[in-house]
Amino acid sequence: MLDHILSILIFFPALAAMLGFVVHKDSMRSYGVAVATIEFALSLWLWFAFDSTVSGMQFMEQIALVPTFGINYIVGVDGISLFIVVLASFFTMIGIASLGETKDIKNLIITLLFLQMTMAGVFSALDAIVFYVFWELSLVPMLYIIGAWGGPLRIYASVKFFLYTFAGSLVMLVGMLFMAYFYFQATGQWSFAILDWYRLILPESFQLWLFVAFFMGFAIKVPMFPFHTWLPYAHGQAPTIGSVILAAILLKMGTYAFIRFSLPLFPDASVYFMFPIAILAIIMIIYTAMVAYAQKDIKQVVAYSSVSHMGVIILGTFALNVEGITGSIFLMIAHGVVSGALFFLVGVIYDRRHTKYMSEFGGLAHVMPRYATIFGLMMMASVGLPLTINFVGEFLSLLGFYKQSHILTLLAGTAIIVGAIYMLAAYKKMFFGVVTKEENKHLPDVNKRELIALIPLAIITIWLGIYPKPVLGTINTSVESVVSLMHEKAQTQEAKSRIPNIAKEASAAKNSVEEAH
Amino acid sequence: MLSPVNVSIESLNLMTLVPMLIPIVGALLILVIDLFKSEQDRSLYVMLSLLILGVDFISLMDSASVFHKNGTIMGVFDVMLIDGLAILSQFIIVGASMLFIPLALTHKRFHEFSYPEFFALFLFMIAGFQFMVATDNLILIFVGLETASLALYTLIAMHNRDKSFEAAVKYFTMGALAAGFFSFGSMIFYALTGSVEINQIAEVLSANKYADIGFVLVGVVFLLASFGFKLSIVPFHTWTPDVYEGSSAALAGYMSIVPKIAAFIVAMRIFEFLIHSGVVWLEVILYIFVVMTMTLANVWALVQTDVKRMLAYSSISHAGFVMAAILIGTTQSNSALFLYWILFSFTNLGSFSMLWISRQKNLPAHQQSDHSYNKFAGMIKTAPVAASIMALFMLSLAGLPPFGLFWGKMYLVSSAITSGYTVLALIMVLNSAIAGYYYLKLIVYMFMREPIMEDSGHIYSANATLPLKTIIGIAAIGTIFAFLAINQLLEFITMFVYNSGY
Amino acid sequence: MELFLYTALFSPLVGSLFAALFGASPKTKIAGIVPSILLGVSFLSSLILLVLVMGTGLTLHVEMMTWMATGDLYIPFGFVVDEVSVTMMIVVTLVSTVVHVYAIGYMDHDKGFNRFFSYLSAFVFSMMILVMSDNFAGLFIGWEGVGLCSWLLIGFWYHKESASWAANEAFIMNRIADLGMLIGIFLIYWNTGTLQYEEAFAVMPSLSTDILTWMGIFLFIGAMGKSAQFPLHTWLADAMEGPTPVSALIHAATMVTAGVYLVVRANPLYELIPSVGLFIASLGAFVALFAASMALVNRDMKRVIAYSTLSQLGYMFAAAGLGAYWVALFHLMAHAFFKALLFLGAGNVMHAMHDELDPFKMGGLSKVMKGTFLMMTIASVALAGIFPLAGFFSKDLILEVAFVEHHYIIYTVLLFTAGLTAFYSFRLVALIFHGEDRYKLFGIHPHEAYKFMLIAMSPLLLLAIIAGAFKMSYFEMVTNLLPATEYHVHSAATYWIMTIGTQIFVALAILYAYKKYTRKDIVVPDGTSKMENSFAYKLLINQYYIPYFYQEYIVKAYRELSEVFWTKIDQKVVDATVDGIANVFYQTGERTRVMQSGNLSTMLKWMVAGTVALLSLAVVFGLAARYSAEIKTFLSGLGV
Amino acid sequence: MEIGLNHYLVLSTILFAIGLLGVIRRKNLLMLFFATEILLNSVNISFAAISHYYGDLTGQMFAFFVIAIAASEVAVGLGLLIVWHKKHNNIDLDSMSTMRG
Repeated sequence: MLDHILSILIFFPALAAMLGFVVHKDSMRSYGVAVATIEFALSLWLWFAFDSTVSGMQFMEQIALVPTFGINYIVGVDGISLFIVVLASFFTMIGIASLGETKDIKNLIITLLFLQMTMAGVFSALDAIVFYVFWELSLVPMLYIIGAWGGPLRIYASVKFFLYTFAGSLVMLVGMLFMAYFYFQATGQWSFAILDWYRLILPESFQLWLFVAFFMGFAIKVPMFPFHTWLPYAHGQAPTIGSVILAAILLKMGTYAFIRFSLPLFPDASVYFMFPIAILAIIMIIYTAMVAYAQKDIKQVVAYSSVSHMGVIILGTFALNVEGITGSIFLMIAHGVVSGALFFLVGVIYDRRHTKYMSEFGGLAHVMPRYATIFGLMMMASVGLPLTINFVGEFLSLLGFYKQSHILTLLAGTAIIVGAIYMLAAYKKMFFGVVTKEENKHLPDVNKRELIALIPLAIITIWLGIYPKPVLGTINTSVESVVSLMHEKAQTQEAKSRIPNIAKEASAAKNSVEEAH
Repeated sequence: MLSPVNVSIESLNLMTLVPMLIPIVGALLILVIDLFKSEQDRSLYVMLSLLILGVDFISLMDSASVFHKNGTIMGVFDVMLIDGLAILSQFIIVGASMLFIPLALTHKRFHEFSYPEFFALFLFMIAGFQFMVATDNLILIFVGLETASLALYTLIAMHNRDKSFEAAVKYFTMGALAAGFFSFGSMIFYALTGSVEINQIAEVLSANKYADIGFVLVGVVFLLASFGFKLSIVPFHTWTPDVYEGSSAALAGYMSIVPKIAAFIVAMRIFEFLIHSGVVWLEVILYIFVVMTMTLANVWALVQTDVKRMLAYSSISHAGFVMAAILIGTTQSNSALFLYWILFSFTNLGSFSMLWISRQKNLPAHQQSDHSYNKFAGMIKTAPVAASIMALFMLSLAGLPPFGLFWGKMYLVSSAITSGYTVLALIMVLNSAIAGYYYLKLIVYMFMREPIMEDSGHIYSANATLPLKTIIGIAAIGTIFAFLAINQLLEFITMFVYNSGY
Repeated sequence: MELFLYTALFSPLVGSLFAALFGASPKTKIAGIVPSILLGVSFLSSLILLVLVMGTGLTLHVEMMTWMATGDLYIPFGFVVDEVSVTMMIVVTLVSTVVHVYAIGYMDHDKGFNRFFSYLSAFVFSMMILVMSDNFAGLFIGWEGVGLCSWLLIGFWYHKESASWAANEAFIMNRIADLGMLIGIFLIYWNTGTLQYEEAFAVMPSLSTDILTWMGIFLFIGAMGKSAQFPLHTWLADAMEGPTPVSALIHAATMVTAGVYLVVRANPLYELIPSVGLFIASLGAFVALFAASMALVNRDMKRVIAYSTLSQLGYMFAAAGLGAYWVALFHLMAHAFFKALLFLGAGNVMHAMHDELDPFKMGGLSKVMKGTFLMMTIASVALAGIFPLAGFFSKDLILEVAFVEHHYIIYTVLLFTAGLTAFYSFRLVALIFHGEDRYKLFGIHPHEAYKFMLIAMSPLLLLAIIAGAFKMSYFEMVTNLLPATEYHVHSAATYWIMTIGTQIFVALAILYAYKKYTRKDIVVPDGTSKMENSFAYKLLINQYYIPYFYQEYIVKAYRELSEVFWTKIDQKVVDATVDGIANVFYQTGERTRVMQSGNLSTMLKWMVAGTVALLSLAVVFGLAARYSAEIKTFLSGLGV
Repeated sequence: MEIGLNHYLVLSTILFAIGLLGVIRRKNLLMLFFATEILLNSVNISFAAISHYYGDLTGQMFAFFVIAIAASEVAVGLGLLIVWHKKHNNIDLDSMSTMRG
């Protein structure tokens, strides 16, 4: 069974969703929870069965799909994707478990299970087309969730989200087809298998174009600066669960894809575009942080804040050294946990007051102390306080990029300032001061159902903040292989110099890992 | 004293005619039955024609295997030409027709189906199309084309509503004009080369190095115009939306598939040799046509308020998309054309049938047209399964993986890339991004709006019967599980296309 | 031994968590007592460690577990107990124990009692991490941790707008500095390949000076934030919004001295870059004077003390900058004692006066609160640096250092500041405890604080008096680690002249303060008197208009800019572009759909038009092909 | 003067043009059909001429087919026309524009 665990992880929820149509409305919630829990258990099993000393792909499966055109169903995980897969199933679980009273909850849960399938698929696909299939497919459930359970502007938001991402990824598709064509020219046979592509060394000029093509798809998904405007709408309108999954997992697709595709496939192009992208990332960090500061709506604050954090992730990715990339992957998980939790928290207050305007609140710390505490914790995590999960990621990402550019890192580092500014301001508006509004005087504190979601997240936030090694070590091994691959594939002198030669570093890291044991 | 014409019956090799003769005979049979005992129930005719088409399909398989063994066959004084294209396209034609026929067994009674003539004409039309694709003789192409078209006009008109008459007249008149263009164009080629066989024309032209290219171009222009009409290339497309709207949804769906594939084959035969023999002008013009058709049709589809009209425009844009294959003109692109069209026929027929089963006898007060978007508002609440299936077809049309059309799109775009039309490839994908909007619009109405009137639910299947549901089921399955069949299809198609030298 | 280390480190955490258990529940004494006891334990184990270190001279170094390890980076949770850190540990645990006990009384009537203690102990824990960590990353953990706790504690009375505002200000200003520190850490990592103190310092001498300079500068920027050095000083005064014990512990004794600790800790680095050292010293001297000047006129008791803290920090930096690290550390320690004492005394006064802070509204309190009077007076004397109290030894030493190192400007500035210090501290004492009982006008009936609070303060009192005695033994100990530079003025004559001169100068300042502020006719200033309208006064009372400047030109600007970014750029430009592109297509559709007029003859016209267009193109092309040769010649004729 | 192939071609082209003009200009359905007839038959002329010029019968065959098809077209067309006339008792093109957009 372990040989097919990935396929099971991918298709079990889909199957369950199909059967879900038959389940009666009232027992749907329990059904959903049960399924999601099994899924999560499976993913945990995957984690435990995963050999963290091996850098390559594990649990590989291969089924011919369109062999004449080189399309095969190939899945597998390495340290880079493993944790996001686990995180996805985890969020699906707590997401369903903590669902509030919503209209036609049955459809919602079925949709969530389908979404879970696509997420598992994206992060374990090792064939470009299969990856693309899941990548696109993930849009549909999200579209439905936003559009059917969203706020007043939901239709505009959902359609915008769909079309924007769709357009971007179609350009990416062209890039993929081109890539396959190059492979065809080089080897005489078609293949969309990523691992095959890794072996391909392209002339720089091609790399640049292909990089741009892929970039369009990824950047819109992340979303990077000029392409980010769909996100606030999507988050602003989506129901709580929607925003949670969107922020926690779906956004990570973009950054993950950068590491899975852009870096190893186009090392020279990555180096070539490193600074432009870094500058974009910095704009994301500062600009969106300031925009977040100007928001009136707490959910928008969190939405923009996640754009800002994605900036740091991008920066870490394009540090092109082990520290940076490892950091950015870790930050993906961290940001998933924290922003997910923050959206949950926003949902909590929204359920009670049906407004998200901060001016409506104030003095909540007095009325809902537990809520205030958890919110404070998550806020501090998002601000990147040491010993919280976010800090590890941000520290490593910035540390990594510092190798490439001092001044840019200094600019990017302002993340810790601007981040603090909007978060503290928002927290102050909502929780401090005296309770002014009458309806706020007797708000109930967080209830059990909500704690189901929040407590585990809080625990993870602290635990991985203090002891990130189990995750970090696993990521590290895979990242090292990626970086060394990039180094040996790089052709231009600059690329060679920019991308560290792991050979020595690897040994050093090994030692350090040993010491760590 | 006339010397006896001595032509061995073998050399005629009449086998090539069989696939066309079957439907003709069938049509006559139906008429004869009616002659003896009229007022039969339509189900009889439906099943008969289904049988006939089945037989036709089998005979096609036979000729396919023959072709597989010993390549292209000429017959009947080299008028018939049974090559891969012919066989593949006939498969599509007959297959699509078989999917179409059961749609006549609707719940509501539409009186066109109570006439046996309807089915007779239908079969004649099929024969016409088969002739059209199975020859490279302009005369026969012309005859086939007209037979089919005339039958089609009548079929449209038989729907017997004001709009359908209007549609028929429009289609007819423009068709007549197109026929004029075709004949004029072929006249010019005849004048230039003294032959009406495409391959001979090609030989002669290349023999004299396209000396008077100007006249060739004039000829090309007229042929382009007439086929532009058939393929609804902008600006010859104007009939399409009206005719689709006027005719019954089922027939509209049929029209969006079968006549076009026939026209595509002919276009391939005529234009590709020209392009390959370096008529840059044609290449440029086709490029412009492809881009214009894709984009403008999409743009117009954006603003439609009636689903059927929207689908009409969308099928225009799809046609433009596939035109690219002819422009590119490599084996891969031509196989892509067939792959695309097979998948398209499933999806599109499916979506039109969805409209067909939701067809009421007469227009409710609150609707301005048969299939306005509003009609589908909140469908997920009232008829979830139907809504899901409809959404499935829409997604497939939008080219969302892993549903059918995605693979066609992907392969076609890939062919564009492999032969260096990168910009074209980009335009193509961006167009499918635009197209996403109007397909999404329907999904939005179905899934995210509140129902307009509560009683609804049954209206979406007002016209449904078991056969119709079966057809839709087949279409849906074909759309979902396409990815399992792609490989075999691709191998099959590529082999046929390649062996017939395209 | 490690046992003591871990007890010292973690018992505050335990205390904090214990108090947190009662976080939501109503006030219980236990939530205050247990943490205090645990802190006592922590203090004792620190004491034991001190004895160990002093006795054996060996240092304790443990590594608890890995924190981060990736690539070459390897950061453990490592803790070191050496001469420097043990000093800090003693200071921290002692003062915080005292403050805890004191706070049990002080926070008696507060609803957030339990919460308060959990925060306070958490602070102590972070502070312990800060001082005990054996690497920069660990230091940074503590660094941010104390930042967080100070945010929590300044904003403890969150219902007060001013409090939560001050809290955020403090946090954000510290963040600005922390960025500098972070960059410093990056620099160290990429140049030395490690963040462990020893290894990093071991490599440093081999590095180029300008890299080292950058390291020094960035690290010091971090220090500036925590120690509220100019220009990041404004938060400290505002931080007085927090409860007084907090001010005593965090904003006088411990956290604000973290910056000094950092500089001392990084002495091997600063040894290599004297230029930066000099800069630090000069800035320190400047801040000393600058802060003292603001303390002169301020009418908020706690703010006055805060400014004096600031000014004393200036002294410490001056010393550290001049390479007299052990002196800085010594002053840090002494200052912690008497300043905490001062603050706690002020706390008593506040209690007595029902949170009245304006000394002009007090006067004559010495009658009702003798204990507090005594303690505050002694603390002030110590602060003023009168022989033989703690302040004398530490502060005089700094003056000597400046003199011996031939930085006469710094010396003069510091000397002058010493005078000011004496003046403002006794201005305070005089106004509070002597003169008329002005408080009567406001119908307040002051009372002495609880006995146990005074008892709790007594250890500080004692140390404030005798701390100076430990000077030599301390020197012996700490110089195992720090550069052992004895500062002796060469000729005994000059030495005595200097010392005595200083003493006299200070004494005069005190007398003047007394004379000026014990007069009978002191009234609550109402902004009418000539002095209050003088430019200098306005300048000082408004803190040189620096907060005003920040508010107007940075905070406001930032807010407005974000507003613009959102409403103008994000919505009107970026998003509008996206929607615009979509709309272009849609509008094209709307415009051109008329082409589909539905009229048959129009359709026919379109068809024909298309054909004609194609025809004309064809003809053009055909002609071009036909006459291509001629066209070529023609064009060549044109010289194309 | 001697009448060559080109004269025929020119003639047929002119006729074709006339037919085309008719198609564009005429608003009356019947007239429209006439115009299309002219179109088709104009082609016949040249087919006949060309086939004579080349001396093979293909062209004339084509012409015959064209005639046949033209005839059948008229049949269908008139059928439609009559139905339309029954319903609306006019055969004006402008009357048939219920579908648009």
